[in-house]
Amino acid sequence: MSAGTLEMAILDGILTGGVYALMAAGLTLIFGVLDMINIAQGIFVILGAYASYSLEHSFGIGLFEGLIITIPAMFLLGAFIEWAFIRRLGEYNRVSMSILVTYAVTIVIEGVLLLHFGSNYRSLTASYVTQSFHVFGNYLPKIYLYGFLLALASVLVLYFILYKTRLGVSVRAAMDNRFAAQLVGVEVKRVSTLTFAIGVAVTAVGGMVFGAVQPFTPNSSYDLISRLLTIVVLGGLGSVGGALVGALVMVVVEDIISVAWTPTWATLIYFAVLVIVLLLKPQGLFGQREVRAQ
Amino acid sequence: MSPDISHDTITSGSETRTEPAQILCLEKVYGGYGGGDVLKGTTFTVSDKSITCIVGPNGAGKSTVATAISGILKIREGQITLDGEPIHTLKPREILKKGIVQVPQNHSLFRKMTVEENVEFGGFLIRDRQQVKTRFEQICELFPIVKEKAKIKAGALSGGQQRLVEFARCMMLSPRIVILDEPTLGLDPQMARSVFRTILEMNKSGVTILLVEQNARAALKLSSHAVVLESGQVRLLGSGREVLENPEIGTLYLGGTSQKQ
Amino acid sequence: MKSLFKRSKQRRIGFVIVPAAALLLAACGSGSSNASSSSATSTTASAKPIQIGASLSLTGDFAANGKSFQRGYAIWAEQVNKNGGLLGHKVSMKILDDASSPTQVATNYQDLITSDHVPLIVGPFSSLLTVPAATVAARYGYAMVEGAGGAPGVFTHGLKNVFDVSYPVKDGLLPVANWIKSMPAGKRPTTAAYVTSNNIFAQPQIAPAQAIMQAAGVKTVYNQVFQSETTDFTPLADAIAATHAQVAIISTTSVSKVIAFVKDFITQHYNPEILVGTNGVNQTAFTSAIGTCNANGIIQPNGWYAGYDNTLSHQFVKAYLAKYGGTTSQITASSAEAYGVGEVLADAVNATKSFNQAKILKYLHSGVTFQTLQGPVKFNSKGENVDGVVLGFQWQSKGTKYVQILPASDKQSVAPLFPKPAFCS
Amino acid sequence: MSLVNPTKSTKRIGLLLAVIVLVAFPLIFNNPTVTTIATYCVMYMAIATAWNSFSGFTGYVSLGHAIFFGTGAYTLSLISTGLNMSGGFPVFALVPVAGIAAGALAIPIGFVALRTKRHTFVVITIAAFFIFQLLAENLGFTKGSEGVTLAPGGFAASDYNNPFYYASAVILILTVFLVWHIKRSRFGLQLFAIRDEESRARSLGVKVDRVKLVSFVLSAIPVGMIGAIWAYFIGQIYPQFAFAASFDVTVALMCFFGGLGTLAGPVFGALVLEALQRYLVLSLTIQNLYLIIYGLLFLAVIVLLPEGVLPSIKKQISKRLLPTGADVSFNSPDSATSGIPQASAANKEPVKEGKAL
Repeated sequence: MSAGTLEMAILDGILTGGVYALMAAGLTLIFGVLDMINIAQGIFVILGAYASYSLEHSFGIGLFEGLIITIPAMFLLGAFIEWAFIRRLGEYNRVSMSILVTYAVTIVIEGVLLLHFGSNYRSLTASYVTQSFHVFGNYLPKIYLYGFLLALASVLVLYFILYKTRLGVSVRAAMDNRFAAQLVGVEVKRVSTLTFAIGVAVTAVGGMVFGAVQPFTPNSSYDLISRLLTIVVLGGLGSVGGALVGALVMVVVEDIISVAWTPTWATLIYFAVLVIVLLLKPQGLFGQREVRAQ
Repeated sequence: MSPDISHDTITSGSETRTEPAQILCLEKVYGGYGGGDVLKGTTFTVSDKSITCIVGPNGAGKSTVATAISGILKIREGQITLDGEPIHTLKPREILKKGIVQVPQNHSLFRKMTVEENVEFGGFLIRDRQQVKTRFEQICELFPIVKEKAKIKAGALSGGQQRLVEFARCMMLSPRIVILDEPTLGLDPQMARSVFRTILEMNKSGVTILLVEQNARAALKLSSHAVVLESGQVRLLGSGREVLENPEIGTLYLGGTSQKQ
Repeated sequence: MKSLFKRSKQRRIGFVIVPAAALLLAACGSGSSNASSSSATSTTASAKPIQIGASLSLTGDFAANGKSFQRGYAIWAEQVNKNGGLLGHKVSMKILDDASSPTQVATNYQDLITSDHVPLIVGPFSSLLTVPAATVAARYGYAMVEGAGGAPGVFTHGLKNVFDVSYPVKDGLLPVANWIKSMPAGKRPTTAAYVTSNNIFAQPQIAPAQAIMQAAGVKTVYNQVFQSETTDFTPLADAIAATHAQVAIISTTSVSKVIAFVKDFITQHYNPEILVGTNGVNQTAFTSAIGTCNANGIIQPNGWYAGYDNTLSHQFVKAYLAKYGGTTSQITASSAEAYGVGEVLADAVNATKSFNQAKILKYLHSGVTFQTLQGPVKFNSKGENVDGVVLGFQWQSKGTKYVQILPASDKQSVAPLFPKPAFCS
Repeated sequence: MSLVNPTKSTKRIGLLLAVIVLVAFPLIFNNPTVTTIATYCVMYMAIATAWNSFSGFTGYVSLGHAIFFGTGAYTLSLISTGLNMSGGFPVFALVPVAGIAAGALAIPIGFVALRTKRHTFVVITIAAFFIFQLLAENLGFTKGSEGVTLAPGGFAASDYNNPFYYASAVILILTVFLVWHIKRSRFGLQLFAIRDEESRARSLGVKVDRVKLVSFVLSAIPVGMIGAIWAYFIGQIYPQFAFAASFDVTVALMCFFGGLGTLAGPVFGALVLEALQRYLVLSLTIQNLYLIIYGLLFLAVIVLLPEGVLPSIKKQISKRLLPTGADVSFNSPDSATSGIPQASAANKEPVKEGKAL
């Protein structure tokens, strides 16, 4: 192993981590505002990938242009699912129920995708998918860089919404204290729907980049969602910045172990790191310390 | 309104006016969480500019009344009116716009935000930023602690300080009615006295107070009116003093007969 | 108002009763089919049709290959019927879905044997499911001819009823290794990188090939096993690229992983002289993902391809295109493997003139050679196909033609592209 | 099993009937397919009951109980092959050993995982699950991805399934008995207190951490034992099947379907869903349709019967039979006996969680 390989591994990790961060950002927002675990985030990403695929293959719409259609479409789907199912969850047993509801949503979407697309691998193609930039003696794959920049832009947009708009103020209030937000006049129900919809909408972007980087089938969502969940917990539930850091830690740790030692144990080491971090800091890297009620 | 609540000529406490208007009425209200009704035909009224205290045992539905009035809990049957207009069909924020503000029992501050941000949040419904600023200045005068701790995260304040910030926040909208749910819960006696003092001041500034208080003896002394709630039904209505001196109520809820302490 | 309310409640309860009823149906349905037993040994021409049972992964992880198998079996049944059936019986396939689960595959074969009383069964897809399936079959004395259970693990359990018509998995890379060994010393590559997923199909292929190549002086510069959970293959691919190995061998069970490696090789401008993927290289998913032109020169070992010059194979290809349409390149080796399973089973039935499992088992173990579309098949005592031929295929003509190149001695093989041309983009 | 306000004697008769049906089933329906499905049903009934006794009672959703299933499976497989056991009944003697192994492993896992709060707990159990699956795939003594093959049971083909059925049935009965005891004990009360409001339970002197850990370990043991029987039944184990990612969600769905936190719910849910799923897979010709049907079924149940099937039916029936409004369901707040002031009876304030607290 040469030093250059390790540097490349870290750089790869950062670029890939950005994409995971974007998918996880939606998940962590949904968690923060709706106090639920959205198992369906993985299948939304895959759905986003299939949406880009369909536009590309049926209408010849490019990957980036297609986002103009897929983002609003995923937004509406998210709003519908929140309205139809999530809203009915009570406070009682909320965590368990949210896992079950979103799992049910997952298998329905998976079934529909399987019926329509079958179980063969698909991938998104474009000329730049197999091209790279030559910088400092290293080759940097274009799609990773584009994906990273897109993810970064999307996270910035999320930040802008969160910190510069009235909706963002409501979202942050609802994340901080749902009940209090209601007391000062925040329409928590509406904010919940919008947050869920936004959280799902970003999967259109995440799915597009995911699909361009690796092939997918309707079954691909399960590995993805377990990764995303560990990322948001590592970063601290509800923290968008935490999701960014969590994603980077995940990918970079695995990449370094893969290259410097062996890929056999890389995944295991990441999970071990996660467990150790949570042991030392149960609220995650950027989570708020839990304050015991009364 | 209903005939059984006509004996509000009794005056006591800080207010000594006669025949004040009934601004808030609950009529045969039924409702609760999930499993079943907590409120089972609750009926009473609140007089304008009064301090009305709701007492009763645990589980009687005192806090439920508070969340029902502020619209967070949707009632199943009956009606709640403000100045004769039904409000139980409205969304929480519309009720808020009508001037009914609640300070709930559990800590309701945004812990990750500063005191200043918290209080400003009280004016979330005011779209005019300038107006929020002006109102904030006024609140700072009423509640010096807001100015003192403006840049401190609300989560870092003591329990009593948090209460005062919550009061300050609820005053941002210049409310007509403030519902206080157990404002002295978990506070030491000195802090509790300070909270009661603030409540009296708020009341003097023209705000109607609906007070749910476990510390019933102290609260009743402060109150002009009292409602005794039991299993979601009104057991007794009267002035604060009447209830305080009622021998049966005293034995049951106030921990002994109503001797002067 | 009240009655409306009540009615809606009734509907809710009715909704609940449905699954309970389904359970009862399941119990009764399976129970009642006991009555219909088929006496299968009759040889009269007007005999009643028979069912041949199989469990395939039509959903779940192995679904893509499971469906290819389903097609192969279907075409075989059609061909058999065209030629008058098996011992005069028309045949039909009874295929159950095992959702890629070993629990389900066992249940399915049990159901086929004990409830449907199928006289014959054929194997499932994947080595992972073959052992549970064969264990159940063995309990009832059934032979299990199969085409996708070639991992070494399948043959080490002393099962006497498994017969794999495909070549043993561990032999997969031998033609490539032998080809490299046969090159003149000056031309022969000197360094090789191996990467494999931790899987009973992928991993066993590496060591035998590596041994041959090392003996021929090809140094191992990279050799790693990765987990199927791995999310990001770029650092591995980059590490291989950094070794500048002249031979790169990627052993996986899923096309997605070989795509990930090759894509990264392209972006890294890493052009090994020989690039081998053990699985998926022939699929359209592969060529469309990396670009047709980039596939040029990439090699995959396999037992069969649609251009294979064999009378039985031609028949199969013709029947496949007639039934499913499309082009020859869309016919997967999995479909052919399934078809081959049918051919062997039919030969055994015809030779013994019976559906008696004991006789069939004895015949399969007798060391006779069967002719299939994949070439000759002969079973050793473990059920491995000792005559199984591994062929090597390569994308040529800028990725538009998939041709046989190995073994070089075979008259059908064309000259390999060596060294592999550089990637196009 | 009378559903409505059962008296003690009807309850006993119901229980007796259930046990008789359980014991007699494979003798009456002796078709191997039916007994195979029945065996899996009994296995999942035991697993669901055990899982529910922790996750349903405490509200901590574990998605890592597959670890204990896999541990049980590997314990039996490795010991029986290590000792060159040739099948037959002696292998079943290893089932309790597998239970102990699973329970022992649950101690450190629970100790670590239960330090976190509910949402994090879910994820940490997923992480733990992957760690153990990866260990099974890569450690030498587990034989890695090659898997472990056991000696066949060697029972007669005609009733091959029966030993496995009855072994699972014994575990099921023991588990139900254990959970029934837990449910009506002080220990069970503490678990429910933790589910409803952990901080309040703590302030009332419940040793929350210890109680949760004990419950976690107890729930792991039957799962490990069933895992062992499963391994022997199926004859060969691979890491990805012994440690199956979908295991816990499947079990959670069963528990929820029947009624989370109840005793009969998980048994009922496992029975219906396991049978239904096997039936759907066997009978549906359009592939993947069963996924959609399964998913929609759940969404419908969640929307229409949010407490699960059994509690909802119970409520409906009791409402119809007792139209006076007296509430017999166990979840509803205390019913009022009006007139008499009662300071102690009604101490159940509705739980509303200020989530930021």
